[in-house]
Amino acid sequence: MTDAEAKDHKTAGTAPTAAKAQKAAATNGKPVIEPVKLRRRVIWAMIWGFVAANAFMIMRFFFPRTLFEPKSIFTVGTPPDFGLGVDTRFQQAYRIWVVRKPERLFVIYARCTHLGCTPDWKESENKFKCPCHGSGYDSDGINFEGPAPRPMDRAHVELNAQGQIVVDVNRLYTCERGKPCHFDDEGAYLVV
Amino acid sequence: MDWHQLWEIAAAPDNIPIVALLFLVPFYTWYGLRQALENDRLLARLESDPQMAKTHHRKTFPFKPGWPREVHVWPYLMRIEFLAAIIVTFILMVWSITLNAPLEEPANPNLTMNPAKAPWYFLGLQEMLVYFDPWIAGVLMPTLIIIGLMVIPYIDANPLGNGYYTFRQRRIAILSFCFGFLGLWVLMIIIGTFIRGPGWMWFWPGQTWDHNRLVFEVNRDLHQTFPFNYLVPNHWIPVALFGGTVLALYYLAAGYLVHRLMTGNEFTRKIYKRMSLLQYLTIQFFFVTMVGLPVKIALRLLLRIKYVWVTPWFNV
Amino acid sequence: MAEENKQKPNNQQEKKALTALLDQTKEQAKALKQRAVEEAKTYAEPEKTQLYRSIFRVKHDDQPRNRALSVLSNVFFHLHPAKINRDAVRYAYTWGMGGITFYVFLVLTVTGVLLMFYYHPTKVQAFRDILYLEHDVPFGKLLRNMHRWGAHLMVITVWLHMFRVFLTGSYKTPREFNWSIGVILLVLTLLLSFTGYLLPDDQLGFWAITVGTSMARATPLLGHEGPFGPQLGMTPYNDVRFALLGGSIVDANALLRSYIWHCIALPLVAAVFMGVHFWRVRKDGGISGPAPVVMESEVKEPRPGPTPVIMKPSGMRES
Amino acid sequence: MPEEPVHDDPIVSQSMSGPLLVASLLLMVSLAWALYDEFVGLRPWKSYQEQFVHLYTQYLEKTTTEQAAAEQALRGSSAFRQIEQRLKEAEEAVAPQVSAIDSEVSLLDRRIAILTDLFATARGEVTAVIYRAETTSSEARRKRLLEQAERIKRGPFEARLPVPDGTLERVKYNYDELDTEYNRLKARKSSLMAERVKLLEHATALRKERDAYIQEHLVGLTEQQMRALLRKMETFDIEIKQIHIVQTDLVDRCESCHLGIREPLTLTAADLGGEKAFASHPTPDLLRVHDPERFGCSPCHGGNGRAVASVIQAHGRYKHWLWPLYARENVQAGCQSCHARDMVLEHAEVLNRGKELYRLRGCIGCHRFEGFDDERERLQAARQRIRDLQTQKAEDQLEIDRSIRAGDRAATNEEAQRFYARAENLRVASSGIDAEIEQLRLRTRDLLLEEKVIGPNLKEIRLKLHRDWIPVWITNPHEFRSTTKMPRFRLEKDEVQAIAAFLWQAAIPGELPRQPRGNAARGRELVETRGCLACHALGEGENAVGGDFAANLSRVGEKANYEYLVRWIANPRQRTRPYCPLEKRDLTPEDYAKHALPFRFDRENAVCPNDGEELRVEHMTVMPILRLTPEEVRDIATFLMTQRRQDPSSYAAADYMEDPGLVERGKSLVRNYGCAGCHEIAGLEEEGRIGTDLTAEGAKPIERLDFALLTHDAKREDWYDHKGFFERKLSNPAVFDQGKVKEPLERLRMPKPNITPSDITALTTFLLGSVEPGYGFPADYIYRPTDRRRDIQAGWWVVTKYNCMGCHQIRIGQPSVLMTLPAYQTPEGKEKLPPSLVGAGARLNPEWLAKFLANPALSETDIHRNGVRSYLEVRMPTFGFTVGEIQTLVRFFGALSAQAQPYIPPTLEPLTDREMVMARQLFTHPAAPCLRCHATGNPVHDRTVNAPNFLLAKERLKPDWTRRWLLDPASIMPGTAMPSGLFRQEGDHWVFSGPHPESFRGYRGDHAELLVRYLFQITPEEQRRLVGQLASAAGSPNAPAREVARSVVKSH
Repeated sequence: MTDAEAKDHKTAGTAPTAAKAQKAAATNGKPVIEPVKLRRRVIWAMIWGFVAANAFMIMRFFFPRTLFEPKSIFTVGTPPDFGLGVDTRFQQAYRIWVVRKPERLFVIYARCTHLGCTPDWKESENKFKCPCHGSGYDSDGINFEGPAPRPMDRAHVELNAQGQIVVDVNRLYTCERGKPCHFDDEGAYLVV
Repeated sequence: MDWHQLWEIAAAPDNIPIVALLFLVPFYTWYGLRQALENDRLLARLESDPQMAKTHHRKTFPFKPGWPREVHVWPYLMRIEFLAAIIVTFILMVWSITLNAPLEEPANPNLTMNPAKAPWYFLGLQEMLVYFDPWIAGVLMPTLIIIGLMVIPYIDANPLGNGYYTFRQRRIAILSFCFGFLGLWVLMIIIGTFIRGPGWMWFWPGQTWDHNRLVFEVNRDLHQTFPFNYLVPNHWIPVALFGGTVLALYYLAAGYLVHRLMTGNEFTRKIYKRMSLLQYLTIQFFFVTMVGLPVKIALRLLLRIKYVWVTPWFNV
Repeated sequence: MAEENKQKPNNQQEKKALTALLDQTKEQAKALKQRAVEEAKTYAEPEKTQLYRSIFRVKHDDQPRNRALSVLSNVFFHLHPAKINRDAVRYAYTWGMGGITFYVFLVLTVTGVLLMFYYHPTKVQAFRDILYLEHDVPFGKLLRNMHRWGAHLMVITVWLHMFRVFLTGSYKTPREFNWSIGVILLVLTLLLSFTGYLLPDDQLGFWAITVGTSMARATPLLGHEGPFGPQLGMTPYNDVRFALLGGSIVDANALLRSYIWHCIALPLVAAVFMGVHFWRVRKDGGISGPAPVVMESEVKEPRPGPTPVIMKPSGMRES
Repeated sequence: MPEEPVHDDPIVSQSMSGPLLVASLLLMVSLAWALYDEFVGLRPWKSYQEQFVHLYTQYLEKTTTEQAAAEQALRGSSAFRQIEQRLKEAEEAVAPQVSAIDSEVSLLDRRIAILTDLFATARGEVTAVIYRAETTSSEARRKRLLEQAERIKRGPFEARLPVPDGTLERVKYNYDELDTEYNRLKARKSSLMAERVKLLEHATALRKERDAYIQEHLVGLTEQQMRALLRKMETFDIEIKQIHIVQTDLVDRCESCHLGIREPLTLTAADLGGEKAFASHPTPDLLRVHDPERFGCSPCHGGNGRAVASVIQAHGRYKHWLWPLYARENVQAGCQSCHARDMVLEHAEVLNRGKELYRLRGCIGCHRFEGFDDERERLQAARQRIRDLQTQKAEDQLEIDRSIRAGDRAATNEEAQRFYARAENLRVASSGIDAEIEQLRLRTRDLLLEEKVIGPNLKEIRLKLHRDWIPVWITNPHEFRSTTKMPRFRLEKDEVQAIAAFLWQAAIPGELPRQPRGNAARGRELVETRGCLACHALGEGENAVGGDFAANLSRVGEKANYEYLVRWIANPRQRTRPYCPLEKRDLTPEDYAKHALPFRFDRENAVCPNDGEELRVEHMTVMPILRLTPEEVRDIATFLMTQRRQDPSSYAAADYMEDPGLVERGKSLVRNYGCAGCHEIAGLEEEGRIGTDLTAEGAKPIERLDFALLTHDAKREDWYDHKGFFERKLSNPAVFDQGKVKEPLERLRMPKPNITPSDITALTTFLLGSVEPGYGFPADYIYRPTDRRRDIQAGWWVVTKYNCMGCHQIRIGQPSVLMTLPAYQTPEGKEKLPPSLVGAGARLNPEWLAKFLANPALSETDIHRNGVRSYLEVRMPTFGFTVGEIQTLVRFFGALSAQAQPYIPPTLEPLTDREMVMARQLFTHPAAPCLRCHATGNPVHDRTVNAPNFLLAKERLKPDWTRRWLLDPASIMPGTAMPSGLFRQEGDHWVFSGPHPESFRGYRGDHAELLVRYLFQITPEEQRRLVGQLASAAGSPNAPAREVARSVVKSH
């Protein structure tokens, strides 16, 4: 007897008919069981379906539709707000530095490429210094000392219709040694 | 007739269970009693016909010789439980989809809800607050109810009706339980939900729940009511004594009636004989106390009597 | 090998040996394939596999023995006996209320645990968390509703269960004690529902709890408004209500306390008592009926003299 | 164990798959339902967003093409071409150098990249070794390590660096060389970059100019910007859009559906397929001030910011949400909840109107409202303070004596000294107290004057009114005068009689001296020209002309007494008797006689002879003194007496008003209905307000608003909310007595206010927004202005109190009442209008302004005219402001035009003789003879002028403003008679546009400057002389002058 049939018995007893009764008589009283297979399969399918659906619901339950975390896309004012050099205004709020070079403006994502600490901007030495393992970056965020493997990543920047700078720290531009450098990609900087 | 009001109450999400109760309780009462009466009829037949009594399988359910007296739990019971589970789940889902669990204004201690009602299953007790001091309604009664329920098996000396529905063999037991469960518990809840409006005032169904409604009620203590106000000097000692006596009298009188009930016919006497003294007294106490509630309620609602027994420390 | 043969293409013997070798390997491959196929066939009947047996231990066909075993050997099912009174499966007798209550309790546990993932029992957040559940959390609303309505449903089913048990006199010997446990479970159910009431921290819950707990003020001796309470030095700050609320008013502490009671303390206690309840059901001889009716005439005379309740169950047929 | 089941056993043989199948089918259904609810049913915003993306994209595509076309046109324009051309040239000019730099830089970059690696590694190795050296303990080891470091440093470090020709050169460095080289290259690079920028400076500037050109000349967004928006739509993801303000934990998801609100272009419902929800915010300026990222939406608009399950939920329009979305017509209520202290608020006309009404219609008479007319409260506070100080002073005095005595008795000298010193200090302290008390006294005096009430003083009705008319009026004021502020009380006939009787008999008895009649026709003319109509109106209903700030003057003749009118018009503040707050009664001549004092009381003599308390010596009315001549006064009064429909004698005689028996009842009624809230009534002067305080009415729990028997109707008809309550209460206060059985005195006392539906909306808006701070929004959002803005706030209260806007324009675009009158619509009429005060703060010297406000005649003797614009018929009245009010106003005007406080006038160096001559020529230049239009104080001449006298300039004006005025008056005061374009710019300075007189040859100075300096030191003699010349140089008055000026402008 197959597994399926065994299951069938759990859900429903036998469904006798006159014919069955005779047959039973014929085969020395032993009942021949002919369950309504399709119906039972359907039922089980539905039950397991329901359970599966519930599993899915519970999974989904753990991913709320909104969060109250700081935004990863935000505006930081207009280009004229930034003088030449490194601007640390938004380090606290968004963990970025806005760097204004003579001809372009870009945003460095303040995360050391070594182990992800947040470096500090040392105005006097004109460099970023990582407190964790002493990686040093120049004002462009290019590493020149310490264990950092590559320059600090840069965040995506663009101007919106109101002319404000929109930063997106979800889209980072890297410049790894030996790999093509993305710092000059469209969106990695703004021309000012 | 203010149908809108009625609908408002009935449709309030938190009252749905009570509405359900309105249908479920009567149904199951009927369902159970029907079984009981069938069994009683069977019993009657058996008693009238000793021959049958010997052979009969003594159930109202059909039985043929050769049929197994016991069946496998798997699948015969399992499948029913399974079915039940599915149906309950279905009911619960539909209920939850169609009706939202209530969520009102953020809690605000400075703004009292009117009426402020306890969860529905405690409304019986809240209703009791009208007739009794909080320490009775809120503390003593629940305790007594719990204890009372717990001792039932130990005070019910009737060996019959164990494991089958019957009315004839357990008249007193069933009646008194129904009195307690249906009359004092479920009914009170229904009153608390549908009848008690703003200010915990009594609104007949279909009466508009008016926050500004004014009613005139003067509740006097028993000893102040005519003619006692002449008899009882207005000092706490005589007052307390008077109330105490009245209460004592009630217990005696009611106790006597209960006794008559318990020794009403020869069957009950038989059971009475089986009782130990302790059992007897416990039954008396709980029975009389239980009956005391409607008495007090009646006194309050009909005769506007506030307290029977007034002492400086507590009132009854 | 192949390489060798490349190096010396013109050597005959080598060739032969090689072909032989090739055939041999072919043979082996075929054999392997055969074996694989056969083994694969056996998986058509998973219940024969070692894995399956290790899990289910018994073969499930409807041999009476196995039917019994399938119940006995399953941790979830073995609450039941292997066999029961043929008529006990009739809804007309049990109303199924006990089972349903238990099932609803399980549902409540699951939904409750899930809700705990989003709920903070603090004055600031509680209410917002409910809004969050209702508007942002997928299925949050559904879960919350199921939990709430489930709680109400449970109260109802518990009552009906009690009602049934009384009507069938199932509390009688030998099930007296289990009835008492049942009563305790009833109380626990009410308390569970009651403590949950406050958690959304809205007007409804707040005032329900205020009204509910204010009765505790009047506890004799222990409440500051109860008889002899004041005489015993009870104030709003040291009486039983204070112990319940953790304050003289329903506030942050009350919220936290009812949370703990609702989510941890009471469920644990209830679970323990349920365990006992079910266990006793089995030990007291399964569910009470439907038993054959007994005629008055068949009631045995008790032995003369009073029969103390505590010692011997009063006049029950020893059969 | 019985074996196989028998087959006719129902239990064993029944199949249960049927029920199971049905049950599980149902289960499936419920499951499907649940899923639907989760993903569609409860998430309406999804469909909204899909719809928006679709519609908005369509819209953008349409408009983008249009914009593109417009932009192309611009790019085609010659101006743009020019710039582009210049840009191109500029770039080409420096192209070679730039490319050279670029190539070098790129080379440098590659070199640096390589060296960086090399250097970094080397440096790492060295520093590591040195560190070990530093930290090691054994000297030898240390030495060894240092040597090792040296060895490493010695290198050699090899690198293959690219060179310009593209090949690689092999270079060897030791550590230090490497270091220097590395740094050299970096330095070189940065210098090059700097150079590059320098080279391109000009080009960059041009590029900016070019882009700017498009921005300026293109209406709306550029094509590029539009494309950006379109891109946004392409990458739009459907999700809950929320504003979350962390500090206050505010969450608003409104923009999940209202997606167009903050779009940079203005979207109307029509643009987006008629979907209102998508339209952009009607007043973007407001969003600029209240950035949604900081304020969210719900703090202003109400609603449940977190809810997104359905529109009703989100708008909070359900039973259990306390802060529902404000209705469209009441939307400005949101402003009130933070700006309660602003009497006048930009963008909030409805709210402003509401507040105005609250005061004007006398709501304030019964209902206290924080900040409204709180003079009395402040008065009491001040008095209390005075009392406290006095007691303290007394104690000090005792202490002083005690210490002196102690000092006398002291054993040692030092001790004595100590005691005396102590006494000394106390004396100083108490003298300080005296100073404070003095200040407070002055303040109380001012407050007594500042406190005003809406209604007239009823102590004088016997002098003022026709007796039989009074009951008619009380019964139903609206019937007699449809526009009156007086509300209609629900009074029984007998109540009316009692009240009338009480008032009549409580009033001051007596007669006023007879006055001769005047000329009614002239009176009418005066009323129409002197500016009475800024507050009062003539004519009824449709043909009413004038303002609604004060009473409508038609039918005055039916009630008033001529003599009283004369007195009133001459000086409305004049009381018959002074009121003593301490004795709570009016003083009679006897009181003065007792102390052998003349019965004289005015601002100078405002002290009670009996107890030295500050007296109330003026009527509590805001009506000012118009400084009319006695004749004028009589003319006006006579005219007003003609304003009647029927003869006073036609009123039914009301002799019962003389019946003393009614007085007591009348008094209690008057008290009951709170008449004293708006009127001064004998014996009830100190009555408090009888109504509820409405400061936080909008936040009252709905349960506490008394809907009485209407509660259930309200719930059913869905107006069971604050809005519904206010609106019904205002339109008919009695409504909530409906069906109640009450004694007349128990009925709701609120009278029926005389207001239109739009007024009701305004008041409702005002009340809805009146909530205690922090109700429904974070408390720290409340507007707490600092100095300048606070001055403006404070100023508006005074300005509205005295209805300055009746005559003057103060906010840009706000018409004064006079401006709306027919008489002032013609060009000539416009010239007769009082000056606009927009920018007055920039124009006027504060000290002078203060002086002017105190006495607009600017003279003690010659007072029947305007101090500045004597040529205007409208008269700037004397409001009798208190010092406090004047300060407030001066600061207000200063703040309005962002002037620095306090004002320090710049010093203008005096003119040299040469400059004097030139300036005079300029001043009298035939092309623009200033004195043609400007007054000189010479009556003959002044009859023809329409501009102020220069002699005032020195004191009155601010030089910098004057200069700007000379350069371009039209831009400061559009439509002014002063001609523009008198000067034209030449390089960095301005020169006269007309033909230059001889003397100017070779003068490099600024002509306007010169003229200003002249004007600020012109003397009367000078002016007189010049006028003489002007007169001789015959020429008809101003019209030609203006012609000349115009011609000049044209020639320019």
